[in-house]
Amino acid sequence: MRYLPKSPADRQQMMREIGIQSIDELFAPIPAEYRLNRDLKVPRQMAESEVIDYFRECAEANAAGYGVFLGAGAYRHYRPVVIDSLISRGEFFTAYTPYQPEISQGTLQAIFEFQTMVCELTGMEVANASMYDGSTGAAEAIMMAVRVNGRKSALVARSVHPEYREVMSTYSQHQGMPIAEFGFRENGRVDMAELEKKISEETACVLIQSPNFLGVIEDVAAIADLVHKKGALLIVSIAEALSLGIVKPPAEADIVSMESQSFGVPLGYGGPYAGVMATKEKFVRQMPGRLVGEAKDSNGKRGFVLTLATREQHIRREKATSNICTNQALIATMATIYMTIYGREGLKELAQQNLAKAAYAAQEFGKKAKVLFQGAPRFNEFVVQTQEDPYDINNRLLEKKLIGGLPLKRFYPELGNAALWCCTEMNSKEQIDAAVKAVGQ
Amino acid sequence: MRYLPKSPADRQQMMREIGIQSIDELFAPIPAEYRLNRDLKVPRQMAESEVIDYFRECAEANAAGYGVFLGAGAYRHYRPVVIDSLISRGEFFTAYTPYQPEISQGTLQAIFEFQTMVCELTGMEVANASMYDGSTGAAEAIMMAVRVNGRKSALVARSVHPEYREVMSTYSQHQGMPIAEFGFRENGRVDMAELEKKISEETACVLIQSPNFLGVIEDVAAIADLVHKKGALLIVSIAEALSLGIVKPPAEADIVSMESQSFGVPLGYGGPYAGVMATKEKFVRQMPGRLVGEAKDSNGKRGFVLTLATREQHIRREKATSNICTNQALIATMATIYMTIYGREGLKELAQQNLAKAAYAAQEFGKKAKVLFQGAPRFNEFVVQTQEDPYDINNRLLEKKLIGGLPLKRFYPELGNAALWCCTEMNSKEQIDAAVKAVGQ
Amino acid sequence: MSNNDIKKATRHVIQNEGLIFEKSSPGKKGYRLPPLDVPEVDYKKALGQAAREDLGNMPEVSEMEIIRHFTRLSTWNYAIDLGMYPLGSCTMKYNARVNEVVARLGGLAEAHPYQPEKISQGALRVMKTLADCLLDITGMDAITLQPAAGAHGEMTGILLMRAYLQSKGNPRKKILIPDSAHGTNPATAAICGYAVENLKSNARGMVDIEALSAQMNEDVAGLMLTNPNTLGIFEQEIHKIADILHDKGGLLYMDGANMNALVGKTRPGDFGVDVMHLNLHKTFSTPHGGGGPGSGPVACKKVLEPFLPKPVLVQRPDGTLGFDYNRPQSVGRVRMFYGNFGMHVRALAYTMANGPDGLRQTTEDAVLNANYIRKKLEGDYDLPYKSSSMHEVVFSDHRQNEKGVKTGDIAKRLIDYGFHPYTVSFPLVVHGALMIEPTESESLEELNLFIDAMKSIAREAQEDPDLVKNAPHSTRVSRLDETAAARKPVLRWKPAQAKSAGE
Amino acid sequence: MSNNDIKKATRHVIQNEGLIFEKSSPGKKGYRLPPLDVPEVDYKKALGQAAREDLGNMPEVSEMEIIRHFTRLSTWNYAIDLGMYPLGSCTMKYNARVNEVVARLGGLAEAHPYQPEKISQGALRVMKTLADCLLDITGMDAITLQPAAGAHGEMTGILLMRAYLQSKGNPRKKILIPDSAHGTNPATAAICGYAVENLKSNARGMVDIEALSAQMNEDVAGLMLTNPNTLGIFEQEIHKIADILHDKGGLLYMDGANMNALVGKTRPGDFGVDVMHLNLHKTFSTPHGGGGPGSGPVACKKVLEPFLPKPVLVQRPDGTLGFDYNRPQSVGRVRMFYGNFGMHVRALAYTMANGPDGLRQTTEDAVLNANYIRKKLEGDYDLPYKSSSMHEVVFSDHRQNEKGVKTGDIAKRLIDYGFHPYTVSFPLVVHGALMIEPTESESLEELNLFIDAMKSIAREAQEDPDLVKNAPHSTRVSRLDETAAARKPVLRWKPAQAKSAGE
Ligand SMILES: Cc1ncc(COP(=O)(O)O)c(C=O)c1O
Ligand SMILES: Cc1ncc(COP(=O)(O)O)c(C=O)c1O
Repeated sequence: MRYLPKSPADRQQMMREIGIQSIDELFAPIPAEYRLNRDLKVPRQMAESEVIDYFRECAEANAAGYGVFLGAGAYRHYRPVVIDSLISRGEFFTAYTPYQPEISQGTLQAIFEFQTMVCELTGMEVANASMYDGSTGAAEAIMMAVRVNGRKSALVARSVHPEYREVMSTYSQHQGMPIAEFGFRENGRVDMAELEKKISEETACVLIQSPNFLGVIEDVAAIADLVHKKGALLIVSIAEALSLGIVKPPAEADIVSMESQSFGVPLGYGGPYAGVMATKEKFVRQMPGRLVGEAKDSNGKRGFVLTLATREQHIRREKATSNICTNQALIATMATIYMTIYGREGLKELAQQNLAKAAYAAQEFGKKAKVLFQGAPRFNEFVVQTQEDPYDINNRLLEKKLIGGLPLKRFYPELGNAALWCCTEMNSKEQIDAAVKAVGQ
Repeated sequence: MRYLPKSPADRQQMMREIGIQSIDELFAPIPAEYRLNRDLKVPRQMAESEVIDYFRECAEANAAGYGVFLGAGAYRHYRPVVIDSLISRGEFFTAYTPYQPEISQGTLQAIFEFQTMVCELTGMEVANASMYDGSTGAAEAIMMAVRVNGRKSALVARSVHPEYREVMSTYSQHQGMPIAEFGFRENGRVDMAELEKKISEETACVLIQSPNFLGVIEDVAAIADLVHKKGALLIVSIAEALSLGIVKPPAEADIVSMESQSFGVPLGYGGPYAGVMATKEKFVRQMPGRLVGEAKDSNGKRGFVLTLATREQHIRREKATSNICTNQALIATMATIYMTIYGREGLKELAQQNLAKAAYAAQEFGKKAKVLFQGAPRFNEFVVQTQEDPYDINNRLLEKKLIGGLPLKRFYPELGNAALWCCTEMNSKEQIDAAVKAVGQ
Repeated sequence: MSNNDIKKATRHVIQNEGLIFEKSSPGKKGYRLPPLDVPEVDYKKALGQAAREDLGNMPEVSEMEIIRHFTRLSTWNYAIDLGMYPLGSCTMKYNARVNEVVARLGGLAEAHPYQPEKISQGALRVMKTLADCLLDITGMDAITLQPAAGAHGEMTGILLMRAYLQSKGNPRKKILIPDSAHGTNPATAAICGYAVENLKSNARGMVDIEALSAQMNEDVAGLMLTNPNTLGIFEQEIHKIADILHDKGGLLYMDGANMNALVGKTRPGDFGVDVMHLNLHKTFSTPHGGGGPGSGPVACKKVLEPFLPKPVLVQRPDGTLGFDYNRPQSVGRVRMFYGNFGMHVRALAYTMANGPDGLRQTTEDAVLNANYIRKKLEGDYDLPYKSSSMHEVVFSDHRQNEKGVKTGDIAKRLIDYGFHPYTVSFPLVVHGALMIEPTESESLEELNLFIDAMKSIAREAQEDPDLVKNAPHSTRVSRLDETAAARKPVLRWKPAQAKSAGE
Repeated sequence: MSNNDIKKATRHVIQNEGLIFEKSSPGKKGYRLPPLDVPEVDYKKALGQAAREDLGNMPEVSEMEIIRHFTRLSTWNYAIDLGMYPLGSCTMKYNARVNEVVARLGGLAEAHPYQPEKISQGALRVMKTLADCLLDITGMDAITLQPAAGAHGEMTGILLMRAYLQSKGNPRKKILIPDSAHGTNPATAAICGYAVENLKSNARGMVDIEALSAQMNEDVAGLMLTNPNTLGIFEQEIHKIADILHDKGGLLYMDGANMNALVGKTRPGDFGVDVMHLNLHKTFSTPHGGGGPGSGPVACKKVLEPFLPKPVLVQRPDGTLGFDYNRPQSVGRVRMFYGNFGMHVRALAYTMANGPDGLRQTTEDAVLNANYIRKKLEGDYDLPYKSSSMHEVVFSDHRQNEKGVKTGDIAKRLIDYGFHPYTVSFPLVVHGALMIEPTESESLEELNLFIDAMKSIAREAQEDPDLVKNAPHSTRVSRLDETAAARKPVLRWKPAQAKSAGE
């Protein structure tokens, strides 16, 4: 096997020094009746070229070269090539968790920069080194809020990504954290009245998403007022991180849980992505996940280390803030490089382009169909309601090499023939016009 | 411009410190009448994504996904992916010529390994760090032979790659080195009788290629006897380096000039490739190009340095062995990695596969057309003579996504409707059968 | 380092680099956008209240500086590509380059999770093929690829157990966990609403069968067992263990972190395991990336299948692949979309490059390497448990303690010898543990260098303990004060710090 | 290094590595071939006499070892990606990553040079577009992309001159070359059958017009001039120079190695140059790769066009692109196929990423950087020529000589400060030259670190000359004995050496 650095002679010599005749002696501890005496049923050993041919075929059996109008928690943005050339350095992608800081400063400093950038973008004071993704991060945020204020129940907006909501209930179900939902209004923003009705002294936290799943930007400040009046914490979930280029950061929130896929992470059929959690300094010891902090070495030189580990499972065991161990470090590094490339001006300029594309598209769709949730600001997503079933429209679009918006029937039957469309810098005017045309047919 | 690490403020500060008001003051030495006062006529500044789109279009306007039966000095072999991942490390591809050995040991040791492997494969005693390619290397080999034995004229076999021969005459024309040619026989091997007739006391060297341009492996030993009897040097040029996996090395030659493209270097529409020159120890000081040698540091530790520089232009100026300065170091590194991956057993096994593919193809073509130059051993190329004009056959093949053999009319009109076909491990039996079928139509 | 015993490493000049924020200045750009092909929109008008003022301290730097910044940072890291990474329990093996290449193929890397299934068959085939391979490797009946890492898989697995027991009428209260278990095990049990009951191991470092029988009852949902356990010891009475649990209606969960000792040689499904997770980022060579991403598929027996997270990958009557969302008994989703697909691609590429013979040889070499190290070092370091080792060996710093040298010191000194340390002070059952897992990826040359280094450190611990206690001596930063860092945590850069730049 | 003046670098532990041959052992494999789909052939039967016995000492290692071997080697190199590379005359600028990406696109990277032109239009369009850009940048009329590097371009250019003069009846005998010229210039003239006559420069470091008029005559084919010359000085009387040559029927060849000082600001074609080469691996950012590959296109005026190497890229009546082989007056081929196409792709990508504004700004920044360094260091190092500098500045070690410190020592000491040295003792007209070319790719921060380092070395040269003379002190190997290496050259590994392994 070409990955194995041993010659038959090497193995012989090692067995001799160990004092065994055959390798099977080392597997003697496995009771004979459980030893596998046949080949595994996996494909035969392949040449590198065969492996590549196999995956090429798979890649070709997938869509490629389509114009994509899908967002809904996974966004198609241009990925500058330096990201992959940098994270492809073995020193980054073949390193382990930086438990030994003296030979892990590269990863540690990159994550420290990641934490800093996340704070700058979200308006929070501290951020962790990453969570699995936005959905599990949201669930962990609720668990954190419960730890912070000792209350048990949570309120989640129905305008939060439906799959995030599924994950939250999976996590909370057996921890005695009932989750209730509250709805949205005509303009797509949360129904404050319903929220006010449902929130109580038992409510540990309220979780909203902005821009929400319907593409609408919430009035975070107003919601925060209401929530804080009731002594609950406000958690803001962000699925489209790029919105922060032009959308005011949810500084009034107590916890921000964000999916950073938009920052240079490939769509990759849904993963790996990277969630991140940011909050106020005062809550840091209730935070889940790894944290990188500044430290000094014995000569007073600046360095970075994993810190506040006493929150974590390897120290606290069943009392840990979370069971998370391996996180998404390399993805966080990708995001760090992406944020560095675009930076202070570029993220804004890029977000403006997204806004302009979506605004143009919404306006054009408006001529042929009904664009729902007018009257509240949007970023790069919007809901289009049509006469025709959106699945039929999408099948028509596929012939034009276009992938249409996400039909919402599965998640919001009450919206009828509605679909969630997304336009980013990757959607040309040409594509948009072609899509509008097909919808209108 | 995104590559430039300066802010407007940086530039202002620097100008202030230099003591100028405007940058144009620095260009004052250029007489006003020659200053360019307009924009250059080059494409406008493009985003990275636009640059990629442009070249994607170009790439798509080229053949892609064709079955290729072309060889003739550029060979299609599988390139293990580790080659690009290793040479893509900035420490290799963004380093300069290793003139400062203390911070260039990586490049130097890799080249030292390259020189060693080339010696092992070619049966020579020393090899240099690379030449531009096989064709210029062959020309330099003739110049070297002239320096070695003081004679002036050269004899080159007509079975040497025609473009190599063109390059040799371009190089030699003004150095008073007349080059004469000698032909080949029925079986494709050089015409010994003609060689014997033409070789004289003025002949500095005889240059042959093996396997030659017609795919035939020469009887190097016999030719060497003849050449050496006349006191001339024998230069063997090798265009298909992989042949050395199973073909006896031309140890009887005095100089071996080889194109190493087959060793993991992309076809790249003809370049960059890497030539290499190998010879006997006693001729080393007449060798052109850079040489890496072993050295000891002040603590007696092993290291490597560029050596015997007194042969080179930067020291010897007009008396140098060659004017070459920049060579093909990174390509030589690619070849080194390739030779390391396949190594002692793999190069042999791979060469055997090439032999088998070509043998099968030649046999199948033999049923439909005439395979020329029987009776002498071949590696992975052979000449097929057809009734029909090979250009017409190739046009038919293109529709089947196959690129047929190289029509030889341009180079060897006397062979009529002949084409040079090449089969490597990349040509499937399926492709071969399809090609044979088309030829037969 | 003048130390002549150090054969593997030397000191060399290396670049310093400040924080990226310390290189930023207004007007530098690392990007350029294509011209906008639709009408401009004034975002402040469009967003009104919601419009953002500016992006604060986000950096402004050029592409050249970005390349240098991250390249320089990378040179401060150790990595598998540089040398042996003997972290016990982490299975730091070679990450094949072809895996990275195929994971980046456009059709896979650019696929949107919501694109129609009919144009996602390639991605689905990858997942199906991997799932089938993992099922035969584990000997299980059903699997989900949704969990993002090992701990996430643990949670999924325990939720399956809970849902199953619930369906039988009682989810029960407790999970038994051996004292040698990884911290994620108890933490997971807690998240799933279970109390953790500690199960102590016997003198041979294995589950104490008597203790188990005594502690097992109708309140216990099951046992979370790592096999081989974190001492690198195979639980020989594994089937007895399973029987004890099953007799009382409990289930056996196996933490598959150590599958690198078993693949192709034995199958958990055959020795009584009901549900388990795999760490694709360990056994199946997907890169650790400085801490992640990982992937933690969960495989289970037929009885648990109805409870798998949704959606479940299925083959439709027409032969096409797709997702089944209609799973009434499902525990629900544990992650949006379908898991860390990019890792599934890599794990399958690894499996195909190995084949049945390669996988078996891999396991044999991993166990051979660990036993070679054990044999060579048992004279120099205390071996608390004598039971035979599988893929890893755990020593203790008992002997070195005489001179006050601790496992953490020996670990730091290994850095000077050109190695990444082993896993320090885990498992907790061994006081001052040195947990060493070489994996199959180490050559005899590298193993011998490691053994020489460990032997020479053992000597140093006797002759010059302070040299070891103050290690490392060869790194650009010396030992960092983690306690001080935790006392007043500085978790982000602030402009004020800017002075500390440039160093 | 305790030296506190050293801000940019620190020492860090780094891996040792032997020669690959020292890691080889029989039976290790780094490859695997797919099954053969045609009948096996016994090669010994097939080749008979010509069959090879074995492959001697070619290595046998696994993929894991190959990754480690070359990764470890790479960590011993300095590179642009790590820091400033102020090699005068070499224009070590940023190598953009996008260039590497587009050069590897299948349709371009896998194109066979003999594939039919109708399925090569994409590659031909790249060459045509680049050619058009270079023609406007140089102000010339015709161009060939065939030469593989600068020296190869020089040969091509001089052959064009010779063929032209020949066509006028007399190729002439001599080429004039300034004493400041690069070694490739005289070496090239010799290959083209010309005698070299030295032309001395005047006190201002420029061509001595009187000397030129005196030496120019009907025996002289022309002058090879580098402009700006290797002192970084623009030849202000360039047009007088051209006139003197042209009056006597000679031609002006320009070595374009220093075009980074001119692009977008002035054009050789406008100031009297007849033929010139460009170094795409300098001005146009194609990577140096540790010594190559490069690319040296040659541009010329209309009168020289008929003599260009064949084939020549042409646009056919139907608008398609193709090669014209029917060039009766051509000097012939200088290389097989069409040149280093992969470098053409990169150079065009660089040009497109810059555009007219970017290219101009690039030139301005390159010149600004050089002048900034000159200003900051002229107090510490002797500046032999006071004429204003363009893209590079040349100091001498005159002052440091007092203490016996030479330019080569200062260069080695720069290594301890985290920099690659400047170009040492070239050009020859300056005794003990320090030739410094920062290029546009250096930030103000990096330039200031370089200036600090140079100032502090100047101090060290006075206060502690031996510290400088014995530098570098921070590298894994100290100064290597090049003289001894040249005396008994060891140019390849031999099994005997194997003992020296492992270090
Ligand atoms: C035995 C064991 N169990 C569980 C885990 C947790 O796996 P992950 O880090 O992928 O969540 C680990 C990883 O360190 C482990 O070693
Ligand atoms: C002024 C000058 N001319 C010519 C050359 C030779 O160019 P190349 O090395 O590409 O052959 C160089 C490169 O070092 C140079 O600096």
